[in-house]
Amino acid sequence: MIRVQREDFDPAAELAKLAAGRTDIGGIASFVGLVRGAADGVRAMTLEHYPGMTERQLAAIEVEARRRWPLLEVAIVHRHGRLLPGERIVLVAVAAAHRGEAFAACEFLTDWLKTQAPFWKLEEGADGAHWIEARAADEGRAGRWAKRS
Amino acid sequence: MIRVQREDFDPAAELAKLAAGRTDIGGIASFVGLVRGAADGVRAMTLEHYPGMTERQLAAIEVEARRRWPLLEVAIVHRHGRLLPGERIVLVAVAAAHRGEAFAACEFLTDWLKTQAPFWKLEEGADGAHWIEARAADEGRAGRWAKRS
Amino acid sequence: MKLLYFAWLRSRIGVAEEEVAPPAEVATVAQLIAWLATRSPGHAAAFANPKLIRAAVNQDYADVGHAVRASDEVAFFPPVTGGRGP
Amino acid sequence: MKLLYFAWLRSRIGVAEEEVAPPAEVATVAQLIAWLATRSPGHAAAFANPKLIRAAVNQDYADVGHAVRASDEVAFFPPVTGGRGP
Repeated sequence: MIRVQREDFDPAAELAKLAAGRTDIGGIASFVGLVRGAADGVRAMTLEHYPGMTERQLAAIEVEARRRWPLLEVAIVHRHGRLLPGERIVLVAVAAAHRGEAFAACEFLTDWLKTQAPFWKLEEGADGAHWIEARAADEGRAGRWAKRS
Repeated sequence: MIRVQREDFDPAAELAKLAAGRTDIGGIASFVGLVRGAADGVRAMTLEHYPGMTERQLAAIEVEARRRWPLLEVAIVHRHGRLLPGERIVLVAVAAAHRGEAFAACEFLTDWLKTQAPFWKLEEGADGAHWIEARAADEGRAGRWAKRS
Repeated sequence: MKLLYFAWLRSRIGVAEEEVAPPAEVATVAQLIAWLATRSPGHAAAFANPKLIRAAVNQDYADVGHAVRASDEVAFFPPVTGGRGP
Repeated sequence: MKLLYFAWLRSRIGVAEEEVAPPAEVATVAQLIAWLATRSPGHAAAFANPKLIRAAVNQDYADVGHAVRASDEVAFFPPVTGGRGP
């Protein structure tokens, strides 16, 4: 299940849907990304995306994750638009029979979302608004996965 | 926050408590372990634990995780007693400024819970009830972490 | 050809999308970038440093050697930056 | 000395805990196991294979060479198996 939306989402409802009525799930690994504020002086950020391409790339990433690990369910919800510190940005949840697969696939999908999905961030700080550049650390994390394939 | 209890828990409420009123959290990685049934023929399982020692060991594991990674919040809830397929067993949730730390600490804590915490499983299957033995795979995962320290 | 611009490329060019009809010799992403840079001062500013720009052709990432045709949807944007921070 | 038994050790011995007063020469976990095995057929069955047994002294894991004293809480159990499966 993949959704890109402006509205907030309820992680509990998404996790409940993932496991509803099943008894073959051994574990659900999930990640919720939030807007950090305070220490960074960030007042708000606006996530711009490429409608159509975003969904297309996310679907491809899910296919790749399912090719690498035996997954039972995958849920990805990503927001766009203007977000305040403390607000949720993204949910990645993976259900599998065994915890190792759930953890690995969840981290893989999260890394790809952060480095490959067509989103751009405009941050509003004390010194005005500016577009965030890609981080070397993120590119390193993405490379880690590429090498493993 | 560490709790060992017979009652079910609400992952959503636990995650909400973790992030309440904060804007310094970049990501929350979490794991929910469930009782698998069906394919294994498991009808129910009873988790026995060592009251007092369980809480003591979990507290030590949390201290160790915080020593290894800069974590903002940690929540561990583990159930004991008789559980049916599909029921929740355990929640591990870790909030950190960055996703890599949250994922690593969450997986570390989950592995330790599965391999070092004083719980024993009595499974009720088609052929009666029997105590589950420790799995070589689990011991391998725990060894992975020990080598890294 | 339908063009889409995102993030600071959109800000500099001043529009989020436009329809263009490049001359026949514009056959690759690199040639399209060179041609677009001549269209206005905003385009020139946006495409001044092609190393900072990524492209997609028909919603798939494409390198500068990728072919472009009149019927394509071509997008230009900075390297992606995903969800913030974590 | 307070003794606790878990999982199949409890089933075989028939009680979850008991108070014992071992003789003075019982100074380690290994010696306590050997002495307990003589107490009843259930104890003998439970402690037949010490390799399958883990121990804790005062709620910390302890190896067979660990000292035991009259005031200790000593627990015996199989290797832990955590939450099922995942």
